[in-house]
Amino acid sequence: MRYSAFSLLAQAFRGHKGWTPAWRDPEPKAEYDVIIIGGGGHGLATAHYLASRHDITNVAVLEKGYLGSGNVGRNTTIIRSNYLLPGNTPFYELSMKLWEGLEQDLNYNAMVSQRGVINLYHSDAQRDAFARRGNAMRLAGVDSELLGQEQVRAMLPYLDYDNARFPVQGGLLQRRGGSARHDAVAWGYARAADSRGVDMLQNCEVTGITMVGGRAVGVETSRGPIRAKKIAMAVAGNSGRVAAMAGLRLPIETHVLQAFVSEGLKPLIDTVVTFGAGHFYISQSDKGGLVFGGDIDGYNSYAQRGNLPVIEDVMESAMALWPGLGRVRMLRHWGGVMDMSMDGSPIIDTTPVDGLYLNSGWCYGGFKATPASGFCFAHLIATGEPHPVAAAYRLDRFATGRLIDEKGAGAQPNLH
Amino acid sequence: MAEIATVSTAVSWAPRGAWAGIAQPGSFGATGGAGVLATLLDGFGLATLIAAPGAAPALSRIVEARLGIALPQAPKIASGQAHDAIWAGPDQWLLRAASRDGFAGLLAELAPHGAVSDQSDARAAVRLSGPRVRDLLAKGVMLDLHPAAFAVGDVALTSIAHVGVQIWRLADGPDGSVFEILVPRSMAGSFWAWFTASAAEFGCAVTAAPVAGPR
Amino acid sequence: MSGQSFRLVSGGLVDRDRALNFSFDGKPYRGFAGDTLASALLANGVRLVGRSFKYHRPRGVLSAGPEEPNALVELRSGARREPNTRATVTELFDGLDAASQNRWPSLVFDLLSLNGLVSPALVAGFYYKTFMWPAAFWEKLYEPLIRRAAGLGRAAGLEDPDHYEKAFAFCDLLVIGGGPAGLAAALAAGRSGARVILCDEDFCLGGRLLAEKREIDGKPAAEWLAATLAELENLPEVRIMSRTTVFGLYDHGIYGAVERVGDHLPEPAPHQPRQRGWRIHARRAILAAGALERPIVFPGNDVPGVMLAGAARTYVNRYGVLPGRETVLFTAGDDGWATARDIAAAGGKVAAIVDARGEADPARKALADKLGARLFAGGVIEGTRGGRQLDGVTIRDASGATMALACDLLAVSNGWNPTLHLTSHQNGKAVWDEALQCFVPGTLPAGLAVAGSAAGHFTLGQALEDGARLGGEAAAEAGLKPAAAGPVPMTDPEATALQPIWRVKGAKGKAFVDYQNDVTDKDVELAAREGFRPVEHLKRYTTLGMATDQGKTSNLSGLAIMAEQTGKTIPQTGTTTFRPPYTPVAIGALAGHHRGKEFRPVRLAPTHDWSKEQGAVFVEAGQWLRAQYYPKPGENDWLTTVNREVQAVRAGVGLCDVSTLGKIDIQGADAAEFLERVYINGWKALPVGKARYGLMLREDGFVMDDGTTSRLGDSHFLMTTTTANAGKVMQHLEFCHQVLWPELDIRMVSVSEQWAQVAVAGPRARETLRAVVDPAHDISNEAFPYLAARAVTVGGGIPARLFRISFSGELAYELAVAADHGDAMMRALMRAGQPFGITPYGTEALGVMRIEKGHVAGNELNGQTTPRDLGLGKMMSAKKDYLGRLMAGRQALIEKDRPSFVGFRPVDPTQRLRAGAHFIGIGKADIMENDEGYMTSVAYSPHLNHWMGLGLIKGGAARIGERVRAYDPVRNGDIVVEICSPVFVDPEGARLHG
Amino acid sequence: MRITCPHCGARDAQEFTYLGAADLKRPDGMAATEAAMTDYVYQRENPAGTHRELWYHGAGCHAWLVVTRDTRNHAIAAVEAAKSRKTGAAA
Repeated sequence: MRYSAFSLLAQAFRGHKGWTPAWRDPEPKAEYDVIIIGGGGHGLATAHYLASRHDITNVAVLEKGYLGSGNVGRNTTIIRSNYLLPGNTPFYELSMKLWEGLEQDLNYNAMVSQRGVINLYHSDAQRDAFARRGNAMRLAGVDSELLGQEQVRAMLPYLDYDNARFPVQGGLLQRRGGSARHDAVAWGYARAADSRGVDMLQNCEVTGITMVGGRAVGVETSRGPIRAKKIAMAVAGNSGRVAAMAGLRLPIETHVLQAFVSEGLKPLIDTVVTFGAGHFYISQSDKGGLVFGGDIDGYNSYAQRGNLPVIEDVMESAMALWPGLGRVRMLRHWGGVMDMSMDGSPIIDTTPVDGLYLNSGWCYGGFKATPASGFCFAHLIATGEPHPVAAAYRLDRFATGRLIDEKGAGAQPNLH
Repeated sequence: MAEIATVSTAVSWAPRGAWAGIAQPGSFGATGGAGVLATLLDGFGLATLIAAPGAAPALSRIVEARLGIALPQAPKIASGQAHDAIWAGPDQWLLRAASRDGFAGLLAELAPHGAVSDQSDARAAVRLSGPRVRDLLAKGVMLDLHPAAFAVGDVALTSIAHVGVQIWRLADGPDGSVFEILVPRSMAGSFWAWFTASAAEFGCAVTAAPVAGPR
Repeated sequence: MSGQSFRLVSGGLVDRDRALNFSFDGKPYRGFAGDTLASALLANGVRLVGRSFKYHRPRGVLSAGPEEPNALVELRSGARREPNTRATVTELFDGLDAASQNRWPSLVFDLLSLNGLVSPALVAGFYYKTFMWPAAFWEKLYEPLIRRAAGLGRAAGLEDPDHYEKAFAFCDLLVIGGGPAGLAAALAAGRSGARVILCDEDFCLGGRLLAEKREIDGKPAAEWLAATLAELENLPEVRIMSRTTVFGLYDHGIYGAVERVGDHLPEPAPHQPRQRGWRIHARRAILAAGALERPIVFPGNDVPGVMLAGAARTYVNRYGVLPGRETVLFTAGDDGWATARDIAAAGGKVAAIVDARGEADPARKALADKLGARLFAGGVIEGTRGGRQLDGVTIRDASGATMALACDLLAVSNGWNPTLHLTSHQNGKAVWDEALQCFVPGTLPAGLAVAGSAAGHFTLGQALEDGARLGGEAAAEAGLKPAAAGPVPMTDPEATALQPIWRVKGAKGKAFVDYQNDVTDKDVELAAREGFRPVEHLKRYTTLGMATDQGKTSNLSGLAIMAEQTGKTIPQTGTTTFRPPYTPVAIGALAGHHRGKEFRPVRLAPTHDWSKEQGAVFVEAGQWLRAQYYPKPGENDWLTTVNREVQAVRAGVGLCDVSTLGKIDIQGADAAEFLERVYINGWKALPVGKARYGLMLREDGFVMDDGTTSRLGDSHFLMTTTTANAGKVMQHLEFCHQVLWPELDIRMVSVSEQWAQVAVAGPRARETLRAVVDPAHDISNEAFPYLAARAVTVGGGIPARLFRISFSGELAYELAVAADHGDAMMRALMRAGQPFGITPYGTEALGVMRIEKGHVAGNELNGQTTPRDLGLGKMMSAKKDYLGRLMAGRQALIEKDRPSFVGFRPVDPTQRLRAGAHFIGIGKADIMENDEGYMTSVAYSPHLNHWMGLGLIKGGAARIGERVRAYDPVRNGDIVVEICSPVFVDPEGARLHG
Repeated sequence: MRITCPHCGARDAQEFTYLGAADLKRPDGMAATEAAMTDYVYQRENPAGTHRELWYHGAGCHAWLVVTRDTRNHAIAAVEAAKSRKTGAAA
């Protein structure tokens, strides 16, 4: 059933009795062409693009909980393509372009809002590093602007410019960056994929990968065994666990990242702002809540919750950046588990196991990547070849030295 | 002119302690009786001693023979006549002398028996007491300083308001617990900013301990 | 001024001798000490206090506690304005100033209530189905409209004038909640000598005892309460913290709490914070947080005047306020009857009691008669009348007949939910108790026990018994002998029978599940219809439970309606998961002292005050503040100053503080071996008394840090690190020692703080030092050659260390003295160098000179470069293993066209270079594929009279002489540069050895 | 979290810095291969469950510690000094 202002009005007169489920609740088939493990943003996007761009529709998305129960519903909803390295920038720019057409593609309003993303800088060296990045973005066809302090002040008058420990000197702005309504992204992809025949199997936990002669041929699940020609993993946070079922070790650690939302407030801040002298980023949702976050807790964890030191660090950064937040109340905080890769960049690749495809290592930047990740993963699954913009995301890059280390932090996941 | 210059040269090598320009005697905060007393310490000698692998007992014997205090094997302070041995990590201590007089000689004597690094100027030190001293410290120290949990003579390496500190408890004074704190010299100003903000509600009197001997 | 027409003439815990003035929406009122804003408003007959989120419906006070979804106000004004403040927990103070929010132009006449007219379209998730066309309209039109309409109160936005603190506490037992269970627990543990912290979010301890007419041991509960509090206050190890909310449970028994130190005052008291964020470390904790009453979902259940029955009782008994003149009670259990009884006892009129349970027993009939109330056993409320205030209700009796009844208060009682929030903060799942018809705590986090109503033990007797037992257990756990436990106090009997009704069906009109977010039962039905059935989908799709009250009054009803829709039970449908914080927490309280300049500690060099005296401009360098340059009068831009400083050094002598460099004392028999392993170059052959430049890698082969390290003795080295990496390098070396090679005899300690160190650079440096270093030390070129490093004395016997090392390329030394002498050292050097025009220089001039010499620094050591990239590949020893050796040799890292280090100069010498520019071939398109590298550092060279740059470019030194474009579109730069040697000044190094 | 440092006692985790898996063995010496080093530097077990991991008591005694912790619920079963572990194993 197509969504539109007209259908909404029509239903309003009928007491909304005519709406049908956004997706079916089918029983698992015995075999699919492609099984996607993980009903989060990336898995659902992969399903949508397999079906819509490659006409592969005999597909099931296996989700151990409910659709969108992982990081797609636990993030701070930021979208941007302000990357430095050539391995990354074109990929995230493809993602941005897909975001820009997402509502029309999916017939679902995920509230993609290009309100701008500003990364603040606080020193000359940081300015130069941002200039390097801004220039790299321009070379990749991405919009970027390097702002001075006065330009930032005009956009963000509330920040602390006069009494700051690390005064704001300026910022790198990507106007096309912004935010999107995270749950709606998952739901939109799920509904679109379902409409093309993809099966959404919720409460279907994969407990084993069936191997025959070194090839992955199916999965054991809490809803019984399912065979598949191709098995694709998109299980951020749990990549290590699922890969281990096929005997693989990955250059990944699982870490917890906390996120926060304030009480609803009348509009205060129109763009996404990141603090350059600490770990802190903030934006305001359409509902009025300030959505903010900071650094990962820093230790391996699957617990989906964090601890006070990082919470306090986030609040300190909030106050340092914007002393007017003192009386704003934090309403909720929660944690998501992240695939922290060894160079801070993702992996979209085949694996040493035939028939098993890997999409992982998104660190805490997976949300913005959702469309391109699904798009490129679908391409890889359908064609067996990496999509050109994702060609750098190979599993062997750690051995060859073709690292994609945006921060230069080295082989320590919790520093990325 | 020449005379004046000579005089100023002589004076100019006078040392400038870690609290100079940061804290000075006086009082601040709530009036009506100081809840916290701060005594600024200066002019002491301080050095890191690190024992070679397996040589901690030997080093301890040498220190004991020389100064009458054994090196504590746990986070404790051992105090002698004019010296303290303060645990500073496994096989590592701070040796504190009440005066810098003869301290260099002492360090030279000890140097063959362990790694010795002079740290006399590396820390700002303050002694804290007063009826509200634990309430004050609770605003920064992530440790249980209750008398039953942190005994007289206990030492801890920890942090206060993002500043790394070393803290120990001395014998009780008239108002109860007494603590001394070492702060990295470069961060003394930030420590003091935390201290003044935190102690103000209790009222605070600041004094400077007399410097013992030449420096 | 309006009178307090709803205030009872007596009773309650307010202090009628202390009248307090306050205002709401600009209108003055009066209340009493001990009131909340809500009780004071109700006392004054103010019913309409807020507007709902989506439909802007008029709303009144629903509750008397932290669960309040409706009565949210903007408290205070100006920079202290606090939006979304719950009037029900706001302690009244004299001069309190509050305003309603989310309405325009006024609370009574709110234009956005027109949303109600189109509400048929504004169902759950409507925005996902529309606003999609045309795409560009979302940001421009739809979203701004939505954003303006959404949100609740207005944040001040201005800098918060109050300050905040953090604090840390430790205890044997943390008791959360100061009601009967909590008090009994604290008493039992406290009597044993346990260290107890008792926190209560209220400003009075007692919990429900304050709101109920109960007896303990045959006497009014207030007497027991007073005696208990008196005893607790006298126990030295018991600390009572009222106005303190324990908001979260974290790992290993750490509880987050916020103490509202000054919120009950117009402004915090002098020297006191507004709030204090506590981290409480508890060996054991008892959650005695009571329970929250549940509303019933029926049409019109949101009109001001519809109130939870327990809250109505609170207003009567605790605040001496009659929340209505004509009351109708709508109850699903025995508990509601207490409200009718207490209202009647206080002189209020109870018009009717609608008890949804079937046939009433004779006792209830008798009580209704006694209260003069009509009893509708088996009846329900199916509608309300009134807009801004309740005028009456429609009752449907057991036979199905309906009748209207006038009233101005509808008290609603549907049982209570245990306040078990903290039990789920560690992923614990609550479990459904079929008998109690509520969720009760499931698996508990380690160290936490639950007492009283929070455990589903709803009677006073159970609360007292739980508390005493668990408090005693906690004391025993702490190794204490239990105090002789007296008998658990006796309580008067209470009836707790309950048959909850989740919603009244078969009636028309909006029936609210989540008041604040305007989620109705129809929205839940729609979610079910569209497949959003898992509880998280329900919440996320409808926004149920996502408002500032976090669904305290709505989650269970929503779940129950979903269960009914899907034909499942409540526990099959899901559990309610609560995330911290229990109630919203001010950001300031968790930041504490760390804001503004105190966000992070500042590190100051021992020479800082001297630099300040010299007029230095300081710059943040990591945690340090370093002198950036020293402007002189008449110098109007920094470049003029820096040029002067550089020229002074190159022509005469200058001095620059370098105390901020990391300094690590390394001793031990294996010190040289250790350095062999952590540096890429060799160390064993370094003679005593000499310094050497060293480069260390991360294990992944990229450069970590560099610096000079000096051999002070056979087994004694002094390593210097960059200012930025000092801490990181120390940690790294400790790792190498303790984790990789513990068998080595290495003893390391940071001596960064001990030494004041200054670079003395320039052709006249030796002459300057000659006047400062004691004459006994020969510092002639022969006796003290380049890279000499030795102990000397200055100022007549003051120990010092002298290093002949140079970052500027000039004849240069670094002189170090103990920090106490740092200030004097600068003055002595200034005097000694006066004849040579000695000039203090800062980090800018330092940077210019290092670029002139082609030395790498932070901009090049960015974690993405290998020694080969930086032209330092020759330093990599082939004879030994060292950290990073293998990984630096990976295929992609030794490819020829990997960008490597060279210098750049503008072909047109008037043009300015910029770091961060990318290199593109002349005539090539500005696309990523043509990107050849980037400029890392630039400076203006007063020596060359033009800008110069360092950078990394494909092909590197092999391309010297070639021209490329330095492309810098973010600063509108695109200039032609020539690739050149990175050494711009004195490439032969003649000056260095002079 | 609280970590009980074998030297200093129980402390807030805030005093410590996390590194990662504790039982990786560096392929020391000139004979080590690039493949073995790649494995050491990059590949991780990353278990959901018991994890032996390195923490540095940077705000305390500067000891590197091996903490045995359950990554599913953060419960800590054991803490030992890395240095004593290695020397102990070598002996």
